[in-house]
Amino acid sequence: MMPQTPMPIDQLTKPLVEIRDLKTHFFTDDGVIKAVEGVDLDVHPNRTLCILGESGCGKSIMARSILRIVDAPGRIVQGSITYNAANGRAIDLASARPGSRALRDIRGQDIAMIFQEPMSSLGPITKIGKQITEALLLHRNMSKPEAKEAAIEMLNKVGIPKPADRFEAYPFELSGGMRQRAMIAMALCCQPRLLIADEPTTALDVTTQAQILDLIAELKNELEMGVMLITHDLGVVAEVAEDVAVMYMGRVVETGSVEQIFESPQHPYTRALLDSIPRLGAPRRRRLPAIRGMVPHPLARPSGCTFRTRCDHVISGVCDQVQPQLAGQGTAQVACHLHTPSEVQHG
Amino acid sequence: MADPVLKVRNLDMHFPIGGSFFGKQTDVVRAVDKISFDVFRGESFGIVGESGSGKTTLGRCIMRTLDPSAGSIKLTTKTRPEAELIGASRAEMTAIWRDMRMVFQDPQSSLNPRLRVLDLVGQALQKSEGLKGQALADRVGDLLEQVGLQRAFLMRYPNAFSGGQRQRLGIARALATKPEIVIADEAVSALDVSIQAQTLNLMQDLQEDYDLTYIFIAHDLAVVEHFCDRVAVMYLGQIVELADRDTLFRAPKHPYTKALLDAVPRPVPKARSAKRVAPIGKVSDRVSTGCKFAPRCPLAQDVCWSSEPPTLTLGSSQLKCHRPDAV
Amino acid sequence: MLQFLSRRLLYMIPTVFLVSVVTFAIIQLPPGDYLDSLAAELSDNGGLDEGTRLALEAQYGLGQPMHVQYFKWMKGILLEGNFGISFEKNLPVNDLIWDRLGWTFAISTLTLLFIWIIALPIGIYSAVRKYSFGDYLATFLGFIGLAVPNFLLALVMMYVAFKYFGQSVGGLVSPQYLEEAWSWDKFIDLLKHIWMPIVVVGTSGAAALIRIMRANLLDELYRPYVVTARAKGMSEFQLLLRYPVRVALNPFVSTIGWILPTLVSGEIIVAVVMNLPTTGPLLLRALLVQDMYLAGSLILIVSMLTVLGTLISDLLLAWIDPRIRYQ
Amino acid sequence: MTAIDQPHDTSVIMPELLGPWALMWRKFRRHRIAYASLCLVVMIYIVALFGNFFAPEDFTDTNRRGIYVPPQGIHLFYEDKSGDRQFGLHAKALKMEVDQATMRRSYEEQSGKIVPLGFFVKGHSYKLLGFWKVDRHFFGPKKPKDVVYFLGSDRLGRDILSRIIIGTQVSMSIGLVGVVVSLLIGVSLGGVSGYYGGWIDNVIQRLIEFLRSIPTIPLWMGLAAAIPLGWPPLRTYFVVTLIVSMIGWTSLAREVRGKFLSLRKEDFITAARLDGLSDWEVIRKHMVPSFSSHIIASLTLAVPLMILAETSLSFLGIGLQPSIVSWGTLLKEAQNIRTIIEAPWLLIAPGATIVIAVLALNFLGDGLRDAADPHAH
Repeated sequence: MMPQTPMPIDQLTKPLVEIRDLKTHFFTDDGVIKAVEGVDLDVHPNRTLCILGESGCGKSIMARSILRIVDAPGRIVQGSITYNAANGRAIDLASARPGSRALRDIRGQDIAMIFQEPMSSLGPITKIGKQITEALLLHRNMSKPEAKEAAIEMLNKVGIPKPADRFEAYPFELSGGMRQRAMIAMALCCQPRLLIADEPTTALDVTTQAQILDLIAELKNELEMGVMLITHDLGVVAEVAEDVAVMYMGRVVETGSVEQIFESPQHPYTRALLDSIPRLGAPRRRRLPAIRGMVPHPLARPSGCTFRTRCDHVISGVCDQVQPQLAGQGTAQVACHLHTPSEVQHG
Repeated sequence: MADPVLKVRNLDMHFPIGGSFFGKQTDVVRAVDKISFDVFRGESFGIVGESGSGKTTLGRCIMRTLDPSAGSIKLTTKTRPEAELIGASRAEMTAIWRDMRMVFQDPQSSLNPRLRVLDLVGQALQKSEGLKGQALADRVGDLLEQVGLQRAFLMRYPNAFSGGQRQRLGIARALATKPEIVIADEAVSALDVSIQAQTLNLMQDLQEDYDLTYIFIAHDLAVVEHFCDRVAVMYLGQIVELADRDTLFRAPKHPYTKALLDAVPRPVPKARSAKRVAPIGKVSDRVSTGCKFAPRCPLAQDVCWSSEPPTLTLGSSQLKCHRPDAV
Repeated sequence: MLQFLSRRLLYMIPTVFLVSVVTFAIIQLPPGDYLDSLAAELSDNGGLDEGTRLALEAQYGLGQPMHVQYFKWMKGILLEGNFGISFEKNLPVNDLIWDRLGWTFAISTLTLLFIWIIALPIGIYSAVRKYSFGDYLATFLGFIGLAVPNFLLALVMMYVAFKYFGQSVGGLVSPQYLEEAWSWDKFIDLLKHIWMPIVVVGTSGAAALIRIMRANLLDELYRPYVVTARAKGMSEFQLLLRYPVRVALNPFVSTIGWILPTLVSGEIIVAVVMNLPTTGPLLLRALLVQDMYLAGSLILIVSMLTVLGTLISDLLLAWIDPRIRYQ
Repeated sequence: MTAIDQPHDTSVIMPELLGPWALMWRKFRRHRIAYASLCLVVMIYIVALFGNFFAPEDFTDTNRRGIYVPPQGIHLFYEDKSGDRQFGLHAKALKMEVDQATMRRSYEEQSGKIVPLGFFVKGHSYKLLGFWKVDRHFFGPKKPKDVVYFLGSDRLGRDILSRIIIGTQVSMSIGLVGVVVSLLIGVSLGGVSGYYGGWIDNVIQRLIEFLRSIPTIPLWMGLAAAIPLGWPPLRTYFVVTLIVSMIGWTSLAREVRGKFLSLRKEDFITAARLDGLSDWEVIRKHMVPSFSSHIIASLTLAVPLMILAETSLSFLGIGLQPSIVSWGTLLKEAQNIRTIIEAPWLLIAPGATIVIAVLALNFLGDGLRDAADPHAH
């Protein structure tokens, strides 16, 4: 058994966001793509939650569903996303009217988001400074000079040299790393309670990536905010995460603390994923133990457990019939028949 | 090992900047700056570096899809005596391209969506061996099976494949002419983690079957460590360190290599040391004299700013640094 | 910005030169010599005396090689502002054209404004409410607008105005004001007339611009930066105007470059139908009777002014879009 | 053999199994207006091809007693002599009356007198496709002597419908021929420009920029006015076509160049070269198929522009001259407001034909472009 880790989450504070049975589907000409298909997840304040998954697993769509910024033809078809506001009120974001005041007040102010492509995610012909002050003017009762001052301070805080000059710069005048810093400044200028970062370092070099990750971690501690970081990079997860959720084909297949996930992964997918990556400095292996096959086409979801087509531990008659549910004690949960007591006996 | 397939000497690739119809060319970018190295038969030679380091340009210069400004590239294959690639005619290059093939980064963009697999993979065979009809279909079918695809896919279009499958097509295509050397430019970086492992395994298996030499260009150090025998680290168009894998990854000698390795996130929780020595500044900081890495180097001294570092040989590694002892 | 401006001005030189050469070629195209036709014409009225003939030869270089004639013509224009004389009316071209050119450009500019005022909101609406009834309606009307030739629309509108509203048609003012000095009443009367050519000339341009605006905006609406702005908490309307519309405006502004020539073209042909006091009827008449210096001068000036318009649109574009300035 | 990871379940429904052309066609078919427009355009060209067969009258026949006849309707039921209602396609016979005071003509329907109409009737003889002498017509009065003006007649008593049908030949073919000329110039210059780049590209780009900055109508007017009036119709036709195609090629060349430039950077082009293909083979096998669909779409969109250009020039009297019948020269008849008020059909009939033809071509081109664009919204 794994060593007993102290219960890490302060049970007294409510989670920032509680996602229950969320389903976001895309209604395309060729059929319904179930990008998110029943996700349960809690995001806690002052903790970093990493969503780990390969491309197409729905991690990005899930995150966008929280802010209700999923583009058509995508739509939340089921489930709730409860945001527990600072004043104690609970708001269901999933059922809020699109474009409603309540939703817009939360966006940018309570929950902010940064994206993968720092170039295309910034307005191309609007000055950096203007894009930052915009959020301040929107959510804080500030005059323009005050907002400018605050924005420059924020630019300084995210490590942009000569912030007053950069305030007047256009995105294309900055390097990739600087752009991502500007994005972070923009997202954090209103001191949100939750920051969602969607692959924030994928487009960057490792050296820049290290700086950006450090920056996010630093600001997280300083502002005591929750961070939801979406990535496919196991290294990034191990470095920054406190909690981890692993997604596969629109579902969370395993959650746990970062130690639980990396030291004693339960789900065959998590285990296989950890096995299949080359590691720096590890003893050399002639071959990498790869996960066989490929992710099924989104229009042809396997019945039962979606991972069964690639799994080495399929229990016939069970895995292809019954969809496993997340279960487990405390924070470590896994959706796999191997770990459901009744099924283990079968196996 | 002492049988070089490829000898690169003093290779330069300069791109003009600021030139226009009326304006005068103001400067050049030295994308590849006096690079020399050997690639030995049967090895996997890795080239790593950040974006803008010139690693892709270097690959394209070797393939001669770009025309290098100066230098020499000599290719020796089993069947052919040493041939100089710089200045070779199109016809000579066409012959050389049969022995030296390329796998591209983006399998989507390197496969023409309007051609069937048969024509895409078989194109080189059509040209080099004049194969047609059933003979061609048989050969391409064999190739598909070798890369783990089905023979039945012959008549499909590339759109009908997933990313991983497309990269297998790209590999099959590269192997069609039974090459001796394959240049793989970020061949697995666009792939998902699980598919990446499959592809790396496949490439290693094929290396044995075909007695291949790989030039493996990548930015992912962990993948390079796993895959390559010798590795060259590039920074702003120069090779700053070249060593065999174990030396390079266990005991990096160049401050840049060290910084790069430090920056890689390890998939082990809390493995990160309290504060790493992260290079400051950005890659495009350029200096006119001295070491190109000086502006970002934590160990830079006056000599680093004033004179270009010499290329040193320490044991089996090659190093371009003034202070190899300081790391 | 200054550098950009000077570069644009430099680019204009070959264009302007080519325009003048083409115009000159047009002048030279009709078979025979002006002098011949002039002599033929004048001989009916008593003949052309040798002195006049020599004077004309000296002025236009008639009978001399082409390039000499061209330089004489250009010299007259550049140094003295002398565009030659109209053979038919026996008046300096200068006396005939400037009023009419003024009207042509007044109408073209007003039409441009009209097009923008119409196309911008409809284009935005069409893109934002894609596939709504309004979008389909706009698209359909746009297609009709593109399919109806200017002159046909002019004829239909004149017919409708005359038949159903009993309005006098043709000209820019009612006949009774033709010879009068400008007064308030005349201005009101002008407004009553001038809308018709503007609408007629502008329809197809507006239709084209609606489609362009719609396509451009659709390209921008789903860009990541729009999502960023949305995630910031901006209202849909606010973010629409501040981000995608601003970006989509770029190609819109650059359309001046090609829409201005079409507007001038349309104005010319509509003017013929509606009998407006602009360059159209004058040019047509000059061409039909082969009064080539008049025709050539008109084409030259109209083309020059459009080239200038294009320049202005480029500058406007650079002013809106910083990316172009910094190229 | 190497180890294989056999992919699973590849029988998944994937529309991409269709080839690119089949995909394009499927997408095009979904665009209903475009598909209908395609049918219409094909029909128009068929009418143009067999012009005389579809024209009820000889388009050159004048008739002094049929000047400015308004369009005559087609009726289905008539009363025969015994007063019974009978079914039969017919038109009412007209009688001209001249008001002696105002010298105005008017036409009255003669009650009881009908002109029976039918399909495949005998009429004036003509050469079908220029070879076979035939005298059958698709539709018209059953008795060859009768004349019916379905769309009215002009100042010489010529049948507008027949003239529009014959005019289709010139107007629609100018579009086609013009497009072919533009295609040749545009693709070769654009291709050279895009493939070789450098100073050649620069020169061609300046040339195109220049041509585009000149207002087209004055330029054409200048060029067209230089056509001697005495030239034979065929030569005039050809020169006008050339002038008209001046517009088409610049945008086409730009498009081809842009495609070449973006394709040249594509990995699959590099890959094809590395496979040992020569430059020419790369162009033929990889580049041309990649942009041919776009080119087809832009060509289709260029045809209506040329039709409009021809119409405008001929209308002004400096393009095709009246002995040639085209939609433009027909509209020339309706140049002044008086004529239009007296005989609005002179404007409406050819005008509507032009609008319908151009509309159909535009919808068709638009549909093709959408179908050709893999990233269409």
